[in-house]
Amino acid sequence: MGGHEWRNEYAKKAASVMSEVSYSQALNMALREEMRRDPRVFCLGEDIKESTYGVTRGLYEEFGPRRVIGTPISETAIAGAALGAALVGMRPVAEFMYMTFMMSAMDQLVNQAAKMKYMFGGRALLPIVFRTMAGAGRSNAAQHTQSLETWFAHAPGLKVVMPSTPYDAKGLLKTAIRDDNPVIFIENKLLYATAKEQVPVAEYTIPFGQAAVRRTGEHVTIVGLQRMVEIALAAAAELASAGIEAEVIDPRTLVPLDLDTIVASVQKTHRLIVVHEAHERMGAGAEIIAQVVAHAFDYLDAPPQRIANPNVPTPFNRMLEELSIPSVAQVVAAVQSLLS
Amino acid sequence: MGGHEWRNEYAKKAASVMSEVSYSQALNMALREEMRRDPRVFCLGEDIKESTYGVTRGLYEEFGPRRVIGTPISETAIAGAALGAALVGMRPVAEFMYMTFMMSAMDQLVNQAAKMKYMFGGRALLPIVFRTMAGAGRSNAAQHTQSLETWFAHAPGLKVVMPSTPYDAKGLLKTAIRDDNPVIFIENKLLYATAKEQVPVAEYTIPFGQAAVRRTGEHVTIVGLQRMVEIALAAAAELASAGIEAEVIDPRTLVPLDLDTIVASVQKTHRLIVVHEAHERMGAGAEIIAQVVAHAFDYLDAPPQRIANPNVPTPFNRMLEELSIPSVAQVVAAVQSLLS
Amino acid sequence: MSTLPSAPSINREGLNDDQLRQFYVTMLRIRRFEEKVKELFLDARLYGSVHLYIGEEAVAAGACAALRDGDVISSTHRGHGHGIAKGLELGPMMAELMGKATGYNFGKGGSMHIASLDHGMLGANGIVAAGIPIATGAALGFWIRGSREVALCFFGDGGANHGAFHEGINFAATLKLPAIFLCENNHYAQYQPVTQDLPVSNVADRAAAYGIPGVIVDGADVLAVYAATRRAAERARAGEGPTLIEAKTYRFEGHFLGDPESYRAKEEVAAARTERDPLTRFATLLTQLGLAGAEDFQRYDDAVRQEVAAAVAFAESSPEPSPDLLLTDVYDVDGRA
Amino acid sequence: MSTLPSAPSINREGLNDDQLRQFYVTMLRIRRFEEKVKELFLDARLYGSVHLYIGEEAVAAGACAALRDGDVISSTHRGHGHGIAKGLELGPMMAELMGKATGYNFGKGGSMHIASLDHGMLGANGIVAAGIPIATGAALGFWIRGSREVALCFFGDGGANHGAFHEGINFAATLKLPAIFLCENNHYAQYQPVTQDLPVSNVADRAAAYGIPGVIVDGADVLAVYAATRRAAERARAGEGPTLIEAKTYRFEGHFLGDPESYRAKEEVAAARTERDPLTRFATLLTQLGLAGAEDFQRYDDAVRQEVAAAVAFAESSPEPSPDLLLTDVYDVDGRA
Ligand SMILES: Cc1ncc(C[n+]2csc(CCOP(=O)(O)OP(=O)(O)O)c2C)c(N)n1
Ligand SMILES: Cc1ncc(C[n+]2csc(CCOP(=O)(O)OP(=O)(O)O)c2C)c(N)n1
Ligand SMILES: [Mg+2]
Ligand SMILES: [Mg+2]
Repeated sequence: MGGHEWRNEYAKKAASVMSEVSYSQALNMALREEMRRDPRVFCLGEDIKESTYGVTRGLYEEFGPRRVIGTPISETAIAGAALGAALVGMRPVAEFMYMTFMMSAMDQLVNQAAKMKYMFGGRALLPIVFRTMAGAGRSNAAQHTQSLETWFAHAPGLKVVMPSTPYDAKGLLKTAIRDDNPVIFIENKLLYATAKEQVPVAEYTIPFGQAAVRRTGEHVTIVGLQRMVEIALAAAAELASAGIEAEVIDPRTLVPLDLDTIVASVQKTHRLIVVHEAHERMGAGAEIIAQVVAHAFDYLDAPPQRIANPNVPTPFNRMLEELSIPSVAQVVAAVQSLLS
Repeated sequence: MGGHEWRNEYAKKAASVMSEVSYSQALNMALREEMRRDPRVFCLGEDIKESTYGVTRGLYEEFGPRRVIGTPISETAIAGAALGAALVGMRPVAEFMYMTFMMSAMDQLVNQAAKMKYMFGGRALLPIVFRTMAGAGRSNAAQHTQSLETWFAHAPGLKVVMPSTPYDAKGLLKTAIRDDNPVIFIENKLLYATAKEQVPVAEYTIPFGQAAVRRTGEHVTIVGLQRMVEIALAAAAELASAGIEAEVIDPRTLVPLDLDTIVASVQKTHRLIVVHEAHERMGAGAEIIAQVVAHAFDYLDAPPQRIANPNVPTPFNRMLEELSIPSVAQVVAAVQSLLS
Repeated sequence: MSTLPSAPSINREGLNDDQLRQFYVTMLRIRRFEEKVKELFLDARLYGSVHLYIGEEAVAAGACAALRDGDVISSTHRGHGHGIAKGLELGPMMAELMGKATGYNFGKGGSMHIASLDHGMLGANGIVAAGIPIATGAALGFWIRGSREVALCFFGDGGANHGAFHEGINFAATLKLPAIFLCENNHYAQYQPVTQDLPVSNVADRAAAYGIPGVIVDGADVLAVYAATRRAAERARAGEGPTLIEAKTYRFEGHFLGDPESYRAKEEVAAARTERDPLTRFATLLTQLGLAGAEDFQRYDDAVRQEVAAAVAFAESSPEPSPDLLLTDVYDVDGRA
Repeated sequence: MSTLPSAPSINREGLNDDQLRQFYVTMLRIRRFEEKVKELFLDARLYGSVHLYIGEEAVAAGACAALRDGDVISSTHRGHGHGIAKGLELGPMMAELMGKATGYNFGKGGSMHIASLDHGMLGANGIVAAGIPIATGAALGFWIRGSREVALCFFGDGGANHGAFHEGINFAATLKLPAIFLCENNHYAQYQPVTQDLPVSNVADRAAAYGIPGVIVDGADVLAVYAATRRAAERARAGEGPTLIEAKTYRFEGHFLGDPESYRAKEEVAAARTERDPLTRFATLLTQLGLAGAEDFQRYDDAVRQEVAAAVAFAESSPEPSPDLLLTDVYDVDGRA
């Protein structure tokens, strides 16, 4: 069956069919659908044939060695090759196993990919997805644990996507692949296996720059990034039993950022807490607070707070590591202090 | 004359003697003094023998090829070699000509140097200075113009120093060389030649984490980073003629940050503006605002503001470039709007 | 340095008379363009970081002539010659150097970032060696599609010491991608003589580390560069993988406009100008072959000078980019930062 | 694969009987340690990303024996064997693997970051090839001081494709630094066979790109590794610069604990275990030389097993690091983040 017929059939069958999938399976669905849909889409990376976390599993078998390319341990070459391929009309999806490995490729990612369109006066399309995995919690220690969304959000020309659920993972990855800009697509170590939900088997995409309100409430706004949405929701559940209603917002994309949704929420709740796994200093929490303060200053009843990694590399010891990750208890305590 | 005698003599003669020097000459003095003082101090980099901007000029002639080492165009090797040398007891000063070139060395700078002490449980001294040059304004275009202090301030384990005057350049560089931690020492393209002042010929150092209040005032606090201190002072002068007294604070070091001085100022002025050349999004302005809001919320009469690069790569065209750099007019207008 | 081939024994590489003459004109176009750029810079009619290609013209001219439409190049900070040889027009190039709205990059790139994807010019590059993985990527794109284009990357001797060189070439070699890595060894990386940074005699010696051919050519001999590139391109199109070509060349001017050149002897430069000028050399050859005489050369020069003058006039009379452009082109579609 | 030398013709490299026996004991110490680590991991008494060195013991044991006190090594994610061979104690190593406060890194590093500067062990490393420029830097430090120490870097075949390999070795070669680059070619980089990523037959072939000697040794032959490293160290101490040694070896276990090993045939692993076990091989040699018999081997094994058991007991009875440690050691002196 050729790609086209297959697609029609698939679409017919799939309409309204849901399937319970994990976060990594959802990503796999997105890649498969997009690779079937557009022959210009291809994957490259160090681990993509075997795929330790399952995201690219089975793609090599379906699409073969020219669409699923295992590379040497050469992050600069991976990023540069993705960029060069995009310049001749391809739509690469490059994988960096751990986000820290992107440090080996920053020149190609930022001096080249992020700036190129601008430097060329707009005369280039750069439809590249740089997939990677961040987050803490798996005892990988400091060189395999770091959430670097700040670096990329600080590089104009890149979009930064951080899905927190299987549904979003699929829909946002499809949008990323169809976007004509370089996208840093950040997945999460723990969510791969732990996050599971019903996801449409059929085609859907999720636009960038639209936050999801995961829970509504009127007393405090909690913005959580990626896995911290879970933490925020757990804290909200706990707070609810004490009569405190927290609104939990998942920005889904950091660049572009849906500030309107956050500001509207703060205008209602008058209080803001941002929770993320990245280091606090220069983290996205600072940016979100600075923007909310600029746009909703008069609505704030208390100083916005941040809960984040306390500016330390991630320790190996699992108890210490756990202490370095924002906890439900921290969020609950912060809300209580904000309201007191 | 051996190093020791020389030093005594030098100290005697130099006491209280001042000399009018440029920013790059002041840096040169610091390097020379520290290299004479401590045989473990050495310099390496791509341009350090000839030294386009004069910072390392004459050092090769004085200290020879084992203390002033010209390297291949290999930023990863430069950073890694500095780190390795520090591990065996040396005190390297590594140069990256333009700050953007550090993107080629991020793994050694952040995965290795920044995290190493922590990963080793504290059992390592890493007395390394990574010198580089940032700032805009010289028509170098996007790949040679970017202020990346955010990235490094977001990497626990690194200190981040940004001198704005010749006096500070000398005193802070000496402190950086004597510090037992990796220090990102950011110099400024334009200040090299334009900033000149009387600097003591004798020994002095400037502690990290002590902001300088460059001008006192009671109506608004302007925090400026590096060359933006000049812009802030020019704006303050202009505002003074309209009866507005701005307090201008130069943090001098971003990590550690002298928050107390900033907070005390805001508690007096009730208004804050942060000015920097880096991109606004995720810039140091956000961090400073988030911290000030956390510590002086009740003192603020208006939302703190940022003036920064408007999230664009730096354009080549000099008029466009100029538009991308915070201007005196922008600062003046921001102050006026804050006070209105 | 190779001695001049005597006229009768020359291998024309299948090129006809006009094609041979065209080499000369391309080199001359680069030379006069660069001379004018220097003049304008010294007159403060042009600004920025400018690295001249004078002395190295045969490399770009020979290499690009061996490429076809659809083939692409990636380039360096010293990229004017590459652009001209790949067919970019002098007017928009000069306008870009002046930061004008009519430049290839609307004035937002300048000398180190000139690009024209329509011409297969994937960009000059301010970062040493960064064009190498990019060329590998273009070649990867061709290989995935199974099309027959080739990607050629110019880079300097200094670039051969950067990690991007190693990773980019190695990756291309593992997949036998249709790429050509052309090192312009002009004997200096900024102020450092190549002997100081390169612990082997030739950059081409490094080809063996990737299992690909390493070819050394006289970079002052446009035909030699053409021949080596053509063979590399054939190899690439045949699916046999990349080639590393090292063209031994010399830059007659400083590293950038403003370089005091304290690191090399004036005599060394003077000798190169006399003995290794690719234009003089090729003019002699054309004369020996009877393909051009004094009048022809005069005619070429007049035409090229006019072309350059027209480019300057175009650029100088062009408008500055509108201030709005500061915020555009960061992203596609929404277009704003 | 080299065949076993027959007893009479063996070159003892000037080593006495005890030194030869010591090779065996070191390898055995690594083997038993790693076996125990695997067991503990499968029992969930130890956690983290763990990469075992089983099968490769001769490389670390041979190489480190050729070093002196004061010499340093940098290592990889697969670093337990390097640490043991460099003289680190099993107790604090095991404690570090368990994240305990008595570990070399106070439990803050874990398997991939074990370091002990007192022993000249500059750290295992979670980043492929990152130890290479670090070793270059240590060698640079020695060279600046004019002292006679040597820095040796272990790295894998996969690491030879990273930019840090190129830059680190090239820089060391330009200054003739006292460095030894020792590639442990175990034929796989994670799941990729070396043949897929390396377009040449040997990593050592790359030495020519830096004008330094490239030496291939049988990584299952501890004496061969020792001999090659000793010669490289002599060269380095004599100011003649770095050497690239490639030890052909094989890992008997998966890439990490948990690897399903779908990328290689069980038979291949079984064959290696039979034919290329460095311990069996060296035991045979010691027996042939009359330096050890069955009882001795039993005695060694008992002693080493006891040592490992003591290390486990030490580690398991050690306290977890205090929560305060989360915020210390980010910076020196002020000590807090
Ligand atoms: C990664 C990086 N490091 C340093 C520089 C600064 N720089 C610009 S050109 C140059 C020398 C390049 O030498 P080579 O590659 O031989 O090219 P050439 O200038 O001789 O044409 C250097 C060091 C840079 N642009 N990029
Ligand atoms: C820069 C970087 N890229 C990728 C990885 C992930 N990774 C860890 S080990 C490994 C394979 C290493 O292979 P090799 O160098 O041959 O060492 P071996 O595991 O065989 O000992 C990879 C890809 C990493 N740690 N660092
Ligand atoms: Mg050169
Ligand atoms: Mg391996």
